[in-house]
Amino acid sequence: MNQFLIFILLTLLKIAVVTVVFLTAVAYTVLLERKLVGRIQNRWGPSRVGPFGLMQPLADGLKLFLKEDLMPSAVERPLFILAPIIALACALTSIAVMPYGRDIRWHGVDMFQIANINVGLLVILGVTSIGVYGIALSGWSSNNKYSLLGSLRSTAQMISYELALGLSVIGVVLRTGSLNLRDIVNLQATHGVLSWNAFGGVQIVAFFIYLTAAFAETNRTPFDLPEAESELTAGYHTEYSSMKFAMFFMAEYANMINVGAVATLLFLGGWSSPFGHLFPDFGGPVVHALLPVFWFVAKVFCFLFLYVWVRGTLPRFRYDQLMGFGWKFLLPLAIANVVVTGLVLAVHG
Amino acid sequence: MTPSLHLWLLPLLPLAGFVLNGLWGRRLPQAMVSAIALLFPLAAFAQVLWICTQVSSFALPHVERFATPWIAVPGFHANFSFLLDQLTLVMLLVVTGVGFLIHLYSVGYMAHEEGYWRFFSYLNLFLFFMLTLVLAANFLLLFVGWEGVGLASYLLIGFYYTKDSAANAGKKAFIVNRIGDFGFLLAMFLLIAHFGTLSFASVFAAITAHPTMQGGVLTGIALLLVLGATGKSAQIPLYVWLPDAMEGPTPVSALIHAATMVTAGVYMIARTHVLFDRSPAALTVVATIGTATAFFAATVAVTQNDIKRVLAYSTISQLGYMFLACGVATYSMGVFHLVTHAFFKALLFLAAGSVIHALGGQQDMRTMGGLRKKLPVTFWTMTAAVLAISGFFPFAGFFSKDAILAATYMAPNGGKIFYAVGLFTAGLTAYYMFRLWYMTFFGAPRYTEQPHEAHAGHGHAHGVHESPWVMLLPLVVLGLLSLAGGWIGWPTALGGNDWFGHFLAPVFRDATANVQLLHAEPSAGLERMLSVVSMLAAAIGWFLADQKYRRKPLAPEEPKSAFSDLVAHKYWIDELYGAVVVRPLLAFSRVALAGAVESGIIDGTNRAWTRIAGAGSNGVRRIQSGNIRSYAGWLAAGAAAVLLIVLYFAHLY
Amino acid sequence: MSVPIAWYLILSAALFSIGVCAFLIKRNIISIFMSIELMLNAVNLAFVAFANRWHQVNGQIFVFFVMVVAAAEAAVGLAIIIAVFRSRNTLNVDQIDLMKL
Amino acid sequence: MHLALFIIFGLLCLGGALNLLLQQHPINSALSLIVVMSSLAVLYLLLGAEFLALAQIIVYSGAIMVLFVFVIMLLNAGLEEKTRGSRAAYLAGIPGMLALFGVLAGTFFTLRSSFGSARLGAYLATTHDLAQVLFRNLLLPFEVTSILILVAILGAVVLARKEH
Amino acid sequence: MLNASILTWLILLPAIGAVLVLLLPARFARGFSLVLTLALFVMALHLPAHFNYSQTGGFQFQRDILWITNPAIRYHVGVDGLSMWLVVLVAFLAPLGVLISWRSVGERQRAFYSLLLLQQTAMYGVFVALDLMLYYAFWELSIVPLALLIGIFGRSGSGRSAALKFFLYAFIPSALLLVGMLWLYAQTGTFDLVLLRQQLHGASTGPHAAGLWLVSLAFLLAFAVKAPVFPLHGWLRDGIQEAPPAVAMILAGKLGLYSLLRWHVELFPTEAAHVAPLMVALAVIGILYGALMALVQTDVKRLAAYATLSAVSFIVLGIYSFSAASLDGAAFQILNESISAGALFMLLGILYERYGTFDMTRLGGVAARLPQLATLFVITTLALIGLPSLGNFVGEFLILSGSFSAHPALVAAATVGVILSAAYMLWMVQRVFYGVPSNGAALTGTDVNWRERAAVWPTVALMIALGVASPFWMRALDRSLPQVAARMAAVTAPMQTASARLYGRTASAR
Repeated sequence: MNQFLIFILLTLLKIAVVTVVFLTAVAYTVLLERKLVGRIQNRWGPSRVGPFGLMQPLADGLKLFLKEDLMPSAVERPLFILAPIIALACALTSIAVMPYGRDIRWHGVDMFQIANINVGLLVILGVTSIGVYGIALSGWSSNNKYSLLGSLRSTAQMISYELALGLSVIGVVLRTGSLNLRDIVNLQATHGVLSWNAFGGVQIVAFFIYLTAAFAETNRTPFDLPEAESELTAGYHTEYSSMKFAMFFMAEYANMINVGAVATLLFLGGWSSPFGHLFPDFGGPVVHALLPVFWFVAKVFCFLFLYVWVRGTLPRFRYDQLMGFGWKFLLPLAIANVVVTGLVLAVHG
Repeated sequence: MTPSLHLWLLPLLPLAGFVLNGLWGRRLPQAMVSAIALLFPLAAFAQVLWICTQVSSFALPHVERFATPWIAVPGFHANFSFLLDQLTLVMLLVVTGVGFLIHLYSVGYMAHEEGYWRFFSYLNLFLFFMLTLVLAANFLLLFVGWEGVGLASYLLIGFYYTKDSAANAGKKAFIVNRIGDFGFLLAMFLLIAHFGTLSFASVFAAITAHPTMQGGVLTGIALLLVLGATGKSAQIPLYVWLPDAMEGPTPVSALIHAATMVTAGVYMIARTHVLFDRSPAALTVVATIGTATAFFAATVAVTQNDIKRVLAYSTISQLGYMFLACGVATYSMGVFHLVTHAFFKALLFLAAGSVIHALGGQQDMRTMGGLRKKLPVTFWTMTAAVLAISGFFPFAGFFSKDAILAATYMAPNGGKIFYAVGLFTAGLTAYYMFRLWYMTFFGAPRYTEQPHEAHAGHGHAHGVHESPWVMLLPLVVLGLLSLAGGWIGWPTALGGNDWFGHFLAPVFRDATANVQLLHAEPSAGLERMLSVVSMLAAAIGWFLADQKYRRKPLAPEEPKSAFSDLVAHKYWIDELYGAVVVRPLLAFSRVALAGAVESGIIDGTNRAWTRIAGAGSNGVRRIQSGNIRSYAGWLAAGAAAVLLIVLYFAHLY
Repeated sequence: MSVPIAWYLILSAALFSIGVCAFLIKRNIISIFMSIELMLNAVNLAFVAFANRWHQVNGQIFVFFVMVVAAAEAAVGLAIIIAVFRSRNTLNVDQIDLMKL
Repeated sequence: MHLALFIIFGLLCLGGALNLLLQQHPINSALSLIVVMSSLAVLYLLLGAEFLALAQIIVYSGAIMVLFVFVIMLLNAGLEEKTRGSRAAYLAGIPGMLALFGVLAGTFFTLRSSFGSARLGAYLATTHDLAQVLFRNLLLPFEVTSILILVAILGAVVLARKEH
Repeated sequence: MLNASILTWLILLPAIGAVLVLLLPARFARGFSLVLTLALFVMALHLPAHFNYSQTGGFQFQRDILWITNPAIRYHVGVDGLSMWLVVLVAFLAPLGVLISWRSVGERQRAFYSLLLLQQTAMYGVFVALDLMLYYAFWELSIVPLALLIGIFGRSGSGRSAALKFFLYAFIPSALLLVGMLWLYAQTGTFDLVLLRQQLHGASTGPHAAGLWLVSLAFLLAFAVKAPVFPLHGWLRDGIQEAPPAVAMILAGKLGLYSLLRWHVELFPTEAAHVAPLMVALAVIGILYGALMALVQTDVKRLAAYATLSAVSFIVLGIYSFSAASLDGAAFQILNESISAGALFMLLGILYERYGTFDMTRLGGVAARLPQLATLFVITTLALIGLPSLGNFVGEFLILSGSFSAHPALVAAATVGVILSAAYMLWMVQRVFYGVPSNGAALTGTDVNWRERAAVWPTVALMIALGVASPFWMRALDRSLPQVAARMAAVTAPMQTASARLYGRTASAR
């Protein structure tokens, strides 16, 4: 009983900490993007609120929160409200199964992962797939042709790329023989970079596929057709404002972080050091516990940087190119990757 | 171990002729065809003669059989086996001898016919089957010959197949014979059922082994055989085909429908006499049929004007005599008459053929007359034959017919009546034969001397002329035989030694031993007296004919009377059969079967099923409304039904 | 606290019955299709419950096959629906009766 | 714990299903169905089928139902119209449903003792177990099913393609 | 080595050929079919050459492989004396069918020859299958090509309805057959003929006697329709009338008759014995009925159809009389009937090619124009009416004499059919061939050519060979049929004594 209570309390604590950190990270990812894109476009980006514009996310949040919540008269009200909630909820759920540090137990509770699930990877995929509804419903319930078209595009795009994404991780799963994310990371932890799936595991192709599909899943450039301002005004966002818009906005950036985290876990050794056991542990138990968290955050940060970098660099795809790329290139490539990996594993077993 | 007589060769010789002519005759020159057609029967005849010379060194009956059986199933088998005894030998001589003569005659007669090769191949085929029939050592092989000669007869009657009447006649002959064969077949089934074999020797041995076996099944078998015999030998009630068979070429009539094939019935009864001896009822039936046929056919013959039809009815009548002889269990007499009849009737036909030939195909006696001078050879040979058939001493017919009448007179089972009718018939015979004789050869010529186109191929006949020597030679030979052929059976009562009777005696020995109706041996005096009486009857017949036809050769319209009308229309028998059997059968088939059963029941069932299926489909079609929700409902209902069955009716399966 | 398997089964039966009912009374062809999916899911639940009861994975495997078939069915079915809609311009099953002779 | 979860998600299931039945608009029905399926996934988890639960979410909720929603959006399906056959369907459907439920539930209820009961964590079918059965014992059906789905894909492509 | 696989080859090759014909250019279709069927005939001759004539009972050239485990369906093929000759017969008739269709089938040649070859497979299969399910598969397969051939290549517009009639008549009882088979399987757990025979032995008094009765009747019905037996011949007239000659040759008779013998009499001896009086009566009715109907037809093909009914009924009579002689005769008569009727249909086909009609009122005097055709026709006719020294006589004689002691009165009635057959056949010959050419101008045409002679003469030769050398064929038949007779005798003996007691007379007449 006591044990159960402790478990509940510690879990609630973990959830609270992770959620706060995650939401903060989301907010600052927005800032990061604006700053970086500004630099790429040879301008400053936000710099007025706070030092280096560091308070800008707070100001943005305040603005959106205080803005009048417009409810267009023609919308399907329940769904119109439900859609951003679904989107955000799904975006925030995935983090629950991700390990972000060593398996260090306190009172028998793993402190660096909210829930260790045998089929953790599947949970992430499942939650991601549920997230589609947010976009789909928003477009439909808005009762606006731009919204509908945007959400149709987005839905089609997400369904299409989800296949490639799902297939790309199979190589990793094959190597590991488990769907447990900790198992996956542990396999990559031994020799640092050399044992990461992306490199030592020779899943570089899968990594590439995952990366591309992840861009598409999050509707980021160069796959940001659903909200292409110049064509669809703003896609499924069009009718949304204030907090509801903020939820979509947050969901998008949360998804970016999610995707980055998953990529880190699957391909880049997760919280493990890039040097593996090259350097013996230094520092005390605190360092021992927190250093993996640092590595994890650093790798995810690299991804976010990449996201922004790509956004600032690449042009947008045409819609048919997008579909063609997904179905005719990525999907066969992913299948080939699965086959090759399977064969290699079968031979070297 | 007796050396082989190579009996198998005997039928195969004509068969070879048939095959050669049948397959390639169309392309061979006529002379070649004739050579083939004559050579093989001649060879067969020669072999028969050779057998005659050898026969004293053989134990008769002599059986030869092939190593391989013909039919062999569990419980029954039949061999290709040939039997040679005195009876067979006599038949062989007649068949090959007379057969060869008629072949020879045909070479002249058919010389200008289309399908010459076909004719001779058929004739050879006939000989093949006839020899098979005669030689057969079991019922089944006999039946092969039996049907086979029927086939040959069918083909030859229908030789002029473009003539509807000829084709019809052939068909009629075959079918009527088939009715007889029906009896024959049933007889064989009975034999198999009761004896398990069809071999003559085994069957007869089985019968003689049981002295008490009499009547019953044997009568049944015998009567069925008689049915067969009446068909083949043109007796009442199945004689109707023979007059029509005169549609065939005349040599065919001579060979098949006078000398050989039609006597097969008599031969068969003689061959199976063991059966008949044990069943007096059957014998009585045979005698009755024979007498009735003899009389009846004679009366019809009196009124016929077609020369060949007169002879046809005469044949029927004479066959009746043979039946009568068999019916009174004097089989050897029957066979004797068979032999003499073969001589004179063949001669009569051939001579008639010569006349027809001379007249360019004319067969109606009313358009003949006065041919005595034009056709001297024909006339004289014909005269011999007429005297023979009428039974004038010392011609062949006298001996055989006289013997039959005498035996009949002595027979215990109603012989007197048979005798009386037979005697009257003898008179009638003389009457119609001399009528024919007078109408053909005497009086003023009534024919027109012009080429007749009616008879195909005789367009060349400019004027009436005697036939070529190939035709006359057989006439002469047969004329001599008609005169002297009967001497072999010269009865002891008239100072002879009845060589023929003694020769055949071994074959019929059982008959005299077992038969219940033992003849009282006629005294010589009685026999002499009977001869005189029958001669007298013949003379009366001649006298009446002379009165009527020599004096008034123009033969005015005969006075109409109900009887003469009846006779002139052959007692309306053909019409009777048509009305009683054929037409009702066809009507029954058309109305009851084709009308009621086939289109009513069978097709009706079809229609009914169609309607049921249609109605059912229509009902089911309504379910296929095309409405998805109704489908859904049916689906749900079906699922519910399955569920119910699974849950609550599980005990059903 | 343990839950009797029978309850799962009764829940499954309830879902199935509702599916059947929806199958019958829905008029939109897509809704009908969805009710079929509902029935399939109800059956799946029963399978999983039985798998638990007998501690056999085969029941679950069967659910996989059902899922695959359902996926295939959805793909083809929806394609058909799209094709039908293109030609008839309606989704009401009562108006889609081309199969009527 | 188990009972509570069962009751919560079971009721969610039932509610979703009834909502599916009662909603006039297909998109609402579809969302209800998603709720049913997701709740079912939880029930699967309760029954120790964790892989299946996630597969349920990914395949049903995440793929099939997305397809439905997508098609509903694509065709812009509206409210259902009342037609002539509706009344008959209601008359047959609702009593039929109740009868069917009565029969099945009655049967299960009477047989409940033979089914036993499920405890949380008493049975867990691991991915490894599933893989063993699926790829060893049932390999052929598995392959056949893969062909089926391939054919289905081709069929869908052919059917949905616009005629040129 | 070949002994084990020869039957499989015979079944497979025509099916393969059927596919190849479809792939070849149309102009090679008939040539290919001819070569293939001739090759098959040569292959089929392997059977009599290597048949073990001293082996009594049982099957030879067997192949027995488990095909499907559950239900236990085996690929079990083999022949005994009876089926061996039937296989050879089928192989013999096939090239003739191709030859006779050479010109008459103008359009859709590939389809025609393909179906014909498929039908070959089915017939081989029916005759050699020893597993009930396998047999059923071939049985059904034999129906479809025939129906299609009649429907597509039918003589006139009503070909399709004739095909439909045939199909329904054949198919609906087949459904019953299937049900019966499954029932049998449920009871015995096997489809194998040999095992079934053992298992059903004595089952007629067992607990499932009533079911067995129904099953035997289902079997009987299916086969009797295909034979056909008297009241079930509704499809025959139209079927034969419409069928092209190559199809008419194989339409009626052997399949159903063989099946009656093998799958009814052998499988259900007791039930067959009980139903035998009915079958014999129907057979006799069929003989007379067919003959009388033939007598009043004006269409030659229809006449031939009713003649077929009559001839088939003879064989049925032989089968259900159960004596060794009648069974041998019946089996032998199947060969005879197939050959002579085959020849008849070929000749009718030749006739139709020349004159385009089967109406006897419009034909006549053909013999004057086509003497060779007439000759062949007359020989065939003579065979059909049972002229001794030609094959049919031996068969008919054995049937009738074998049946006589069991049913004297009925057999006597059946023998009347012999008279009637002569009547209608000769009448037909007369009306078609004799007399003067009726409408002279129309009746032209050339006499039989080499191809047609090559088709017809072998049958004529066989008629004679069958007629004079029956032991050659009987040798093989005798290895199996007397056993059937013996078993039937064992089955019927108690029945007869029972009925004798009932009627108060002794069983033995002597």
